[in-house]
Amino acid sequence: MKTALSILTAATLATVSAQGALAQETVKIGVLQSYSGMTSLGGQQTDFAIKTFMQKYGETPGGFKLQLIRRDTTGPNPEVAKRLVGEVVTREKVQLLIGPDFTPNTLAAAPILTEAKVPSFVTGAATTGIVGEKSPYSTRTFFATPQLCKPLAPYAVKQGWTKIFVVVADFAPGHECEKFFVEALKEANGTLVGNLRTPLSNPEYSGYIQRIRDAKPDGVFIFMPLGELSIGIVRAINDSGLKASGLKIMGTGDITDEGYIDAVGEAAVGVITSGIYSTQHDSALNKEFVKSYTAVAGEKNRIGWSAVSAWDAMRLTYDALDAQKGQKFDGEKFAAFLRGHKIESPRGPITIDKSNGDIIQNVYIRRAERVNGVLQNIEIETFKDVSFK
Amino acid sequence: MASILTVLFNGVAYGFLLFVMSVGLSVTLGMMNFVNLAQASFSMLGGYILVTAMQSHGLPFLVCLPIVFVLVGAVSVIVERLIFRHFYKTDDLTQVLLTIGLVFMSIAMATYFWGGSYQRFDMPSWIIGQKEIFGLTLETYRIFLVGFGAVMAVALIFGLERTQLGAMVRACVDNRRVAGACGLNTELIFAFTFAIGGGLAGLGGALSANLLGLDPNFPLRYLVYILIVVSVGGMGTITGTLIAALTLGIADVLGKYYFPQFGSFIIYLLTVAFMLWRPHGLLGRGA
Amino acid sequence: MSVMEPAPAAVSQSGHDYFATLARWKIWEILFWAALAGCYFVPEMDRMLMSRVIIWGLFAMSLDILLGYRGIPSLGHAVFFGTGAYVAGFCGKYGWSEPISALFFAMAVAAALGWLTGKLVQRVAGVGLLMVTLGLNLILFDFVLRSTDLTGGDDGLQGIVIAPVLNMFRFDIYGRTAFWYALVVSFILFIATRILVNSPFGLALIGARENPRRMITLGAPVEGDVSRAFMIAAAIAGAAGALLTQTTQTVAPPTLSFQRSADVLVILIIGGAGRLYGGFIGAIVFILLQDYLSSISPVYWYFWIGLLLVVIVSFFRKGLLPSLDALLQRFIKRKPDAPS
Amino acid sequence: MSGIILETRHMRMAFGGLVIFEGIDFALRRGERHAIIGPNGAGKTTFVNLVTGLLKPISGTIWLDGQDVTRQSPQQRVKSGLVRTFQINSLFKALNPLESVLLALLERDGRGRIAWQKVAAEKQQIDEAMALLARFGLAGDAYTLTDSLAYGKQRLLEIVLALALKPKVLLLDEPAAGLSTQQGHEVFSQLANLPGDTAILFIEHDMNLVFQYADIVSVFAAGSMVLQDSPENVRKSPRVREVYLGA
Repeated sequence: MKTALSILTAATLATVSAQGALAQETVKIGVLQSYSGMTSLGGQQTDFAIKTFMQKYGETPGGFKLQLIRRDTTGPNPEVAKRLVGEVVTREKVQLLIGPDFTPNTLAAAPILTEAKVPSFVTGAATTGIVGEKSPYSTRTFFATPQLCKPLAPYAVKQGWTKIFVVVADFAPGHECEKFFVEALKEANGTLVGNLRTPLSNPEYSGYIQRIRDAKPDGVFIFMPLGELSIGIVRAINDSGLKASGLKIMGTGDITDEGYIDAVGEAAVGVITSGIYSTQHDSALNKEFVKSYTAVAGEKNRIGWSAVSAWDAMRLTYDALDAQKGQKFDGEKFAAFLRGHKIESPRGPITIDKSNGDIIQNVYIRRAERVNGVLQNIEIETFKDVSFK
Repeated sequence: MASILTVLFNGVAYGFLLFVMSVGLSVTLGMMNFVNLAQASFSMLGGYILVTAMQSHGLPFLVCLPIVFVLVGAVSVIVERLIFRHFYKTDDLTQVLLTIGLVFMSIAMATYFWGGSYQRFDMPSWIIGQKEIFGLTLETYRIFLVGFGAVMAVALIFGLERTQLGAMVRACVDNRRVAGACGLNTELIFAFTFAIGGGLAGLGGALSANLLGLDPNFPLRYLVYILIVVSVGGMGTITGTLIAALTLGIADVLGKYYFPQFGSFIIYLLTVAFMLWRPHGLLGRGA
Repeated sequence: MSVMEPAPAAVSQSGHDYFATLARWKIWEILFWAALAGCYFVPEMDRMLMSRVIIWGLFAMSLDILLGYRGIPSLGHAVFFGTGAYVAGFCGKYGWSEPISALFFAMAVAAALGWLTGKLVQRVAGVGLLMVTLGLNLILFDFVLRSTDLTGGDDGLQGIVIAPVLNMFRFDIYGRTAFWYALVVSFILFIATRILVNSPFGLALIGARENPRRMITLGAPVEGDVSRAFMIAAAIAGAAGALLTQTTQTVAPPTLSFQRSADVLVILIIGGAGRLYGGFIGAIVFILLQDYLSSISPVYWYFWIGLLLVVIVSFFRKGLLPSLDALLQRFIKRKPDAPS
Repeated sequence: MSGIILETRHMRMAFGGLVIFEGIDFALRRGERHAIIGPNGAGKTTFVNLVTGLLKPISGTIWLDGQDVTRQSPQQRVKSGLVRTFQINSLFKALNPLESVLLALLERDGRGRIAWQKVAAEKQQIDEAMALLARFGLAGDAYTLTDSLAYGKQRLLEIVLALALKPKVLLLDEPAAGLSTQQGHEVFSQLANLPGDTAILFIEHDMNLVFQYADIVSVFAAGSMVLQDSPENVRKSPRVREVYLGA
């Protein structure tokens, strides 16, 4: 009798736990970022942001258990990225992807993600036309080049800085940014007094600086998306005395990225940039975000855009998973849910475009200043709901 | 006119920057015939020691430089005693592989100890800004670099290349047994040369890192430049390294000023042409 | 022949046997290729990774012709790999989607570039050669990266379409076609290379590696042979590059970066130069370890790769294959074959 | 006479400021066994290097079989039958004697660029290589690495490599250097068996070998040819004694 009872109990327990297991379906998320080499900061920030988010909002959104699978894309290396995407999709059977970072990697991954119907978050690639167009299941939480490269042109002209010199890194993103900025400058009736494309591997700027000096511009617009290039050129302009003589230094937020603004040092003070996020953004959510992120990552690791993009990717993931509560995970529904979805991000409000999953967000004009001795990007003007086109 | 002279001066300054970065490798390669790519890691270490001494301990810049020289020199002797000395007789490729392995390890170690991001240098105020000299506005740090590099070059050429010590080191490298028999302590001389080479690499790192930005990938990013300067100059000659560094520095800056559309081509093309013209370098001793 | 005394038939016969034995397929060679093919059937095997290993092995083998057999180190071998990769990419982009003919075309272009490079460097040796090849590599990389309109620059070439192999096997995301395509092409090129190194020309390359001055006094066109060796090595490297493009349908500047030239040299040295299999062994060790390390320790895997290099040059001076071979020889105590 | 096969006309050579040859005229006849002797530094090896094309003369011409070869590459001269050995062994260390000799034979027969066939298919050359090795007593060492051969055998291989090319003119730079007296004689008696029209020019320090095997002897000193005569006359010449002892 006793035995029969215990068997019965065991069977009941088994059923209950089986139901529990159903409720606790595991969703595997591939995190494909650069963790090594020159671009490793992105990967680090992504990890910190995900960790912070999960500590704060729990690990079972919508009753799904999350499992993270990390891989190192090593930088813009589509061959590696494509293989890794293939590997995590076919062998690890991930159902969601945060990454891969960089445009070439995103492009290489798209066919696999389309074929396998795996939703992905573009958290580190900015080229236009690479989101919905390439994979219908992708969503961008980063930014699109025009959002960053256009607004500074009208802003500069409004300030009376009409003669602009453009310096970009000599590779595809640089060429794209140059195009958008020059277009916007023309629309705003500014004058392009010269432009330069500088090599990606370049320890010496003085020859270029002299050219800028010769052209006598009011301001210089810079696009240098790598740490050592940003440090190099901003310091070179400062050291040459051009900044002291009144030249306005402008650029995309890369040149005063929180990740290395301390290394740019005093030269960064007064530099005007366009950006999607600053730790100084004035909102309750951001203050909360900065506090909890810093608790996880430490003071030394400052918050960059990769962190915010990963954070928002997690926010969107949690929202979409909550919407599928009690059901089996469905990638297509997941992607569809995000279209037109609107959230409050630490950077301000963002909207995922209905038609193609790209991002619509505020773009801020910021000035680098010392706040309590620490270099910060202070938001001084806001362009609202800027399109990705 | 003034702008041409300024550009020229900047080229010379860049040349001296290349010189201080490469001279460490030039010494070990020239004197010891040892292909030590890890010199680039010693440079990085020099940069990090400078950061730590200046930022964390508040030591003045000029005090830090000798500290960097001594500490990196000491570290390189330790590495020499532990690892390099077992590889003196191996071929170039083995040495390249060994030392590039060490470079990889050093990158990971730097990430571990100092983090992956770029370091902050607060240079003293006397060295930033510009100075008026002969009607030209020149950057103070570049003037410092030219002066420092020139003193270093003179000291090395007359102190290492043309002295008893230089001859002794060469004798040891050319024939260890005979040199030993002549009463030279080869082990000590090798260690000493390594200390100088490493110390110089450290100094080069300290002087360039605050200008170029310092992160764990520093060695890989600038290794190619160091290789180019040393091989164009010719193995085994500090004078050659100096001439090559200045030539390439001036050519690069002038090229970027007059033909900005060519980017890095000029320095690479120049390297290929030089090496085809003189495969052993400008002042190389030949095989 | 008048002054020649006829050699005893037995002596003469032993000479024929010697060369026949050298060229004969060994048991372990057959096992090696069978094992490589067998990887396909191992459940849970990452076939894309395996095809990558095979392609790197082929690439390293092409460098072996130069370094192992002719004794020329090159720091710019990725130039040929990248050329093959981009040519295959352009073919796929502009409508020539049939992979096998495109592969041949890529090989031909790479071979032409190799021949020219050989012409340029045939009088240069040592450090000069290293720096010239490195310089050429940097120039080409810079060119490809900057020419956004032509090559897509950093984003890589877009819109590459590769037709199914033999009109039957589509390149799928599971890497089934990629695996067999890479393996079969590599095996065919391996056989061709194997014939080459066992041929009179192969012997002439080894002779010039050992003593170029003596080869000249034997009347050998040593400088021309440098061009020929470069041409052949470049063709095979180009094939490896084309394979990578076709199996992944992507090509971007990293395929011809200096980093890649350095990696392939490392792979060859790890495996052991001058053994024909050194490249494949090195690729298996290096790529698999790199993959494994970067997945367990994404941030610090550089350290372990560096340590691997240090350990290998410390304890396996001539690379894994020769060291293991020597160990084996000592173990079974039989007369060693003359290495060639 | 049957005619001159190798000739230099006013050949002048200098390294930087150091003049080696002021302008040397030299002739070697078909089938001749010609020795060059002279003290160290007389320019004997430089002479061989010039004639074979490893060095280029500053002025003057070099004629081989009636053709001006001054501008020809070393390889072209080898193809025309001008072959040399080195004073210091210059061999293929990681190859064995069979492979080394086969290399020479394949180059001679123009088969060295064949890349699509196994070496084993070159049956005729393999037979010939084995026969050559057997003739010089190296058959037993055919499969031993050259590097681990005894010095005497390496010296023999040095000569076998040259002979394999079936030269018209053979230049031997101290072929007996480092060999025992008996080994030296063995080498030279083998050389005596070469076809009668093969001209041999050899530099040698061992006067016994010179006087026994040479038809004619040239004496070099300080960059010029001081005497050219039969062995007997050279032996008696006071000039030669002066050259070796005096100055």
